[in-house]
Amino acid sequence: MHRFANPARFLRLASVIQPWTAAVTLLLIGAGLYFGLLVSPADYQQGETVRIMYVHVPAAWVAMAAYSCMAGASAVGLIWKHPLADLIAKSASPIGASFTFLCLVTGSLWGKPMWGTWWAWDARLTSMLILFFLYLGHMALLNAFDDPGRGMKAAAILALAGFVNVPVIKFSVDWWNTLHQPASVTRLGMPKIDPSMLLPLLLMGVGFTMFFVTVLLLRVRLEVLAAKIRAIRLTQIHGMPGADPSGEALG
Amino acid sequence: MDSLASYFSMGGYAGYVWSAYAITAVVMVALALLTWRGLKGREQELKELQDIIPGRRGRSHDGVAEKG
Amino acid sequence: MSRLSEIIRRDLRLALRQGSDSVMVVTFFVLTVVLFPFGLGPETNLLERTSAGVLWVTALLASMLSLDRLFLADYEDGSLELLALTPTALELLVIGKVVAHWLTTGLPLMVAAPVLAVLLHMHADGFGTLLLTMLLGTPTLSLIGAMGAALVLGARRGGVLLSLLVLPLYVPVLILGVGAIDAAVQGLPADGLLLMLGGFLLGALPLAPWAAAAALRQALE
Amino acid sequence: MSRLSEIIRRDLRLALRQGSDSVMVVTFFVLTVVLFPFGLGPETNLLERTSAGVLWVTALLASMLSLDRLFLADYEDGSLELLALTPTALELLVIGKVVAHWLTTGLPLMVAAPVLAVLLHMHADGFGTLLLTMLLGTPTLSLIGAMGAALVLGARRGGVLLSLLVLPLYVPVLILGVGAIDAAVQGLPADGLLLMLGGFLLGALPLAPWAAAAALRQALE
Amino acid sequence: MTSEQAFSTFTAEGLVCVRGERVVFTRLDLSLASGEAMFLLGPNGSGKSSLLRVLAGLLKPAAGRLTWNHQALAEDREGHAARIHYVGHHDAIKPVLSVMENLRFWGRLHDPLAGDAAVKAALERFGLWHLRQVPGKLLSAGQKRRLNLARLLAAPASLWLLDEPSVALDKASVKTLEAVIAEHRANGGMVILSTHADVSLPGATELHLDRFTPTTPPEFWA
Amino acid sequence: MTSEQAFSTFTAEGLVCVRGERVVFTRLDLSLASGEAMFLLGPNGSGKSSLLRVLAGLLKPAAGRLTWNHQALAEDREGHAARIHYVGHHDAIKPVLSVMENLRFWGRLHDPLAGDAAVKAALERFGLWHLRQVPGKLLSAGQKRRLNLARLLAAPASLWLLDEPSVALDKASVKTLEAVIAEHRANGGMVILSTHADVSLPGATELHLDRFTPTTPPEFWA
Ligand code: HEM
Ligand SMILES: Nc1ncnc2c1ncn2[C@@H]1O[C@H](COP(=O)(O)OP(=O)(O)OP(=O)(O)O)[C@@H](O)[C@H]1O
Ligand SMILES: Nc1ncnc2c1ncn2[C@@H]1O[C@H](COP(=O)(O)OP(=O)(O)OP(=O)(O)O)[C@@H](O)[C@H]1O
Ligand SMILES: [Mg+2]
Ligand SMILES: [Mg+2]
Repeated sequence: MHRFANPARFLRLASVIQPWTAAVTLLLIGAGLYFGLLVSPADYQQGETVRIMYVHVPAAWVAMAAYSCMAGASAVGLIWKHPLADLIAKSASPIGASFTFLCLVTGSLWGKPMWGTWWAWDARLTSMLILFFLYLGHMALLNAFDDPGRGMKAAAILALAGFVNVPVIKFSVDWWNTLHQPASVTRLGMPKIDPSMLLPLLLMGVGFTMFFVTVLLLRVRLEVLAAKIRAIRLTQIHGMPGADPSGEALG
Repeated sequence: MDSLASYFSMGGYAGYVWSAYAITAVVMVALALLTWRGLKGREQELKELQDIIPGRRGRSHDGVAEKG
Repeated sequence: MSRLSEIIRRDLRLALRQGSDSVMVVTFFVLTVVLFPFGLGPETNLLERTSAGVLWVTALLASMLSLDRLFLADYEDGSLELLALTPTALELLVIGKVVAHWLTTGLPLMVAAPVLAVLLHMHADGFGTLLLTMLLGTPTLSLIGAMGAALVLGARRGGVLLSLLVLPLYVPVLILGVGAIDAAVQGLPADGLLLMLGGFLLGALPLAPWAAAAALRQALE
Repeated sequence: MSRLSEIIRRDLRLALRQGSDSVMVVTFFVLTVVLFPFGLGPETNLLERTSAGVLWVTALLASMLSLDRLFLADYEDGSLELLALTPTALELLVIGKVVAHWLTTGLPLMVAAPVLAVLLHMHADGFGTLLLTMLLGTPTLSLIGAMGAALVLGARRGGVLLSLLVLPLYVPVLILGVGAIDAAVQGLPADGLLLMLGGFLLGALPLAPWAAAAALRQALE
Repeated sequence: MTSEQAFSTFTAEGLVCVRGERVVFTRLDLSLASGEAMFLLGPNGSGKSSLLRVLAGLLKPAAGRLTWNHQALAEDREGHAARIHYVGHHDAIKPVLSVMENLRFWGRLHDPLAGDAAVKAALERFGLWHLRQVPGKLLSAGQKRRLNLARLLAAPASLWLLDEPSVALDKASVKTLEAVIAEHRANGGMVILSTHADVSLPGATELHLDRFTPTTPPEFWA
Repeated sequence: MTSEQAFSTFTAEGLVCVRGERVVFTRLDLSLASGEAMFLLGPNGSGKSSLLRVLAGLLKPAAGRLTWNHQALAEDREGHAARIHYVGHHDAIKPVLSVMENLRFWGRLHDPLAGDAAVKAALERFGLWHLRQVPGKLLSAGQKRRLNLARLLAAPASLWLLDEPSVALDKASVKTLEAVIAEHRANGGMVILSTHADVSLPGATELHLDRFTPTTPPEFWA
């Protein structure tokens, strides 16, 4: 029965490191914006539109990282029944969905001037769209059951089964020749990208990741509190004689 | 002045570049704000609940832990 | 193994006797495709150009519509818990049900497709590819669908949720299927697309039964 | 009368809570229409010419798909016999269920139709007529459908039977609806076709509830 | 909520019931007056449920007639429906509606003027008041049955037709049911009840369905 | 068909069951050996059905462990399934399949080698042989239940978990059920059975579920 095993310790830990992650996030993104928008040159091929890269690519990274985090947490939750893992998985999906959305939108905004079309059924684009729907399905499934525990488990299974999509996104450009840019930063060996562009890209990448961590911690705290509130409501309803069962907790 | 205007025009692609940055900013700020507000709301709710039930304040942690 | 065949035979028998949704689905498929000329008017050119799309979209919908009852009937009448209590891996039972589902939906769709393609004036070069895409694509639809159907068992708004979960995963099959047929009609090579369809099937084959069985176990709690 | 509103309210509540098939149907409608551009390719001209047909065929199917559960859920859990035992004409109850069905399928279809018409690049002149045909046509679909659903209750092969019974009766609505829109787009008068659609509705209004109630009584024996 | 009712009688004469092309019982007579109760007994398949459905007007008898206060019921289906409560094998509980919503619907449908007070009293009587917010699907078997029985009190009706009402009930709930039936009879109501278990209804008559089975074997598919 | 079985024991230690985020029972122990029987008793909602589902392996307990011959069952779900028969509230009868087809399917699924002889014997034992061609939907409530119970004999299993098995059965069928259980126990089988009715199992122990309810009220929503 290690359900909610030591939420107090987690809450303490989270509130200690949170200010630091928040500060680092602001710093990195600020620097990234400075270098990306002001210092770095325009691309000789893509012109100024290359600046979209500094939000597009980090958003894509975080979208995939968030999904991996969610799948990992789901596995832990399913196998070891660790309650905190369930809550992490639950907290990760709205953040991941937001970044997937950003990646899709900024990609489209980049695609119109570069490829002349907002959208194409290219392998990477399609798999990214599916990632977005997986996030949506995850969130919908979580909330679709009267028993929150059931929703958590069903969503965990979906998250694990959907994980195959992540390597497909990552390697789709290598496996099929498509419209989309092949990997130039995140490949084995040296990145083949100019340092003046690499710097803001990396700054923004780490900054977005720290942003993810910060918001994730906040959301997990929120979920822990929500679970506590539910538990108190339940004991109120059936444990305390005379308490009026408001029924809200039964949802 | 001219260079500033040409900077903002982004080589003719201003609409694309700036809207990409704007959407990103809006989504990230909204995400952070909503989460923050949700957290504060829950904290408030929990405090009210524990205030209603005298004597539960100390017990609420193990109450959660034992509940399963 | 013999348990697998027992399940398949029972599900087939049920489908035949009560004309379960899966049989309805083929009727649905045929009727929809027949309705299209009514809706679009009988212009050969228009029909021909839309034929691959209409066939695949309808096949997709037909397959999806039969899903929400795939496990639901067994769940509601208590059969599912007994199935889960037979001394076999639940994954095997899921495979049995998927095979039965494919036999009652995918296979008839495949049989009906060429006939309907004639009705829609599809170009003769597309027929072989149409059949191939159906052969590779429809089992994937059944597999993914079984996973979705198991996940939403007992959920509120199961139906909507099911389509939300399953349709996005169906989209690649649709795109590859239509793409391959269009390529064949235009005399281009369709092998790459067909290979990808096959890859999809191979991926879904182990994954979907595992996920479905895990979800069913949760649903029975 | 207040019994009628009780039934309508209950069915609406059920539809909202469990996202019964009727809610799914709208999702289905939207998703299908959205899938079509994927299937057909995004050529404006092709889409425009097929838009009225696609919209009406899909609306028809959407409405039909929600039918087989219209009475089935109540039949299986024993609610239908209790409904038949309330001190009111069963016909009234049927009307209540039809109204609820229309509110949860027909009405949302009507609301979604113009949006989807934009997506399919329908000519602006067709919009008003599209709405009018939907307004006149969808209640007829619900009425005819209720009759079919009641007839097949308890019958073997309910699903197939249902579509075989209902679709032929739907075809006139389809043809009139598409015809009226096409006429409007081409600048021709559509009044005659619309009048016929209205006539259809007036005919179904007394006939369908009576037939459905009679069929339900049989099913409960 | 059941108020004093005028004295009434309910009779059936020469009922014949055919199901699935088989005669279940023939020439069955029964009669009941205000305040009386009757047990339907007999082995499985002897036609207890079928008889109750005939009496409720759900199933048309192949022959015979039903009367209420000596007036034939044949055509007045709705009038009859207003007088009866039927509790069958199915619980008619919607899984997504709460206990309260489930019961309120049936109460209002039976009697649009009935207020929430009757619903509340019914739930309290059957020990379900504290569960009123719980969705139907989370109920245990006995809780579902109690909710189904609560319909009896949510709107008044003279004749109760109960098909194995004590199934899944714990002993305390069976006692409640017996008390509720006794009150109903004291108010001039009638009860016809099929059962295999021991339910005590003082002064109730018994009807053995197997006596009306045609030809020899007790079950027809022989 | 049940042959002589080796002596076995089945135990549960410290079981805790949580449903819908609510603790139904805590720290429940039980143990059973070959030939023994146990009644689960308690009011509606006290967790009898939940306990049977835990014992069957359908529901994972929040804590505690199950053992068979002192070996933990936790992971060996399929091995456990081969040893048990579970009869729940639902009858799992397909309306369009005949009685014979329904039973044969479950028999074969449980034991692919079981022949039709066992199915036939089971049907005869529960008085359903003459109904073998009848589709499930034409059965009366008691006949359905008997068909569900016939699964017990259609394929052998050591441990029977029966959730209110006597519901809807007539008195003669209850006697049959009692005899069948007695034979099963004589052959070294075990039975755990929940009931509100009187079923006589000589020498059976009793487990009162309401004693394991945490906090005060017997129903959790109270
Ligand atoms: C909606 C359309 C688009 C989507 C869904 C999309 C998706 C992605 C994803 C998921 C990544 C991360 C890949 C990885 O880390 O390996 C990525 C990276 C990238 N994308 Fe896009 N993209 C889109 C449009 C575009 C366009 C139009 C361009 C430029 C013409 C572009 C250029 C890039 C570049 C340069 C990278 C970095 C590759 C690397 O260095 O690894 N993308 N995109
Ligand atoms: N699927 C479920 N999800 C959540 N809670 C449930 C579920 N089923 C039952 N419960 C709750 O669990 C408790 C125990 O239910 P259970 O069905 O085990 O009782 P029982 O002892 O079998 O009662 P009965 O005698 O009425 O059959 C009840 O309070 C019930 O409301
Ligand atoms: N829907 C039906 N159609 C045709 N025959 C039916 C139907 N339902 C029941 N029967 C048959 O009618 C006969 C009487 O059934 P009925 O349900 O009235 O029995 P019962 O006395 O209520 O039995 P039980 O004690 O098992 O509930 C049975 O032989 C049964 O097979
Ligand atoms: Mg009966
Ligand atoms: Mg129970």
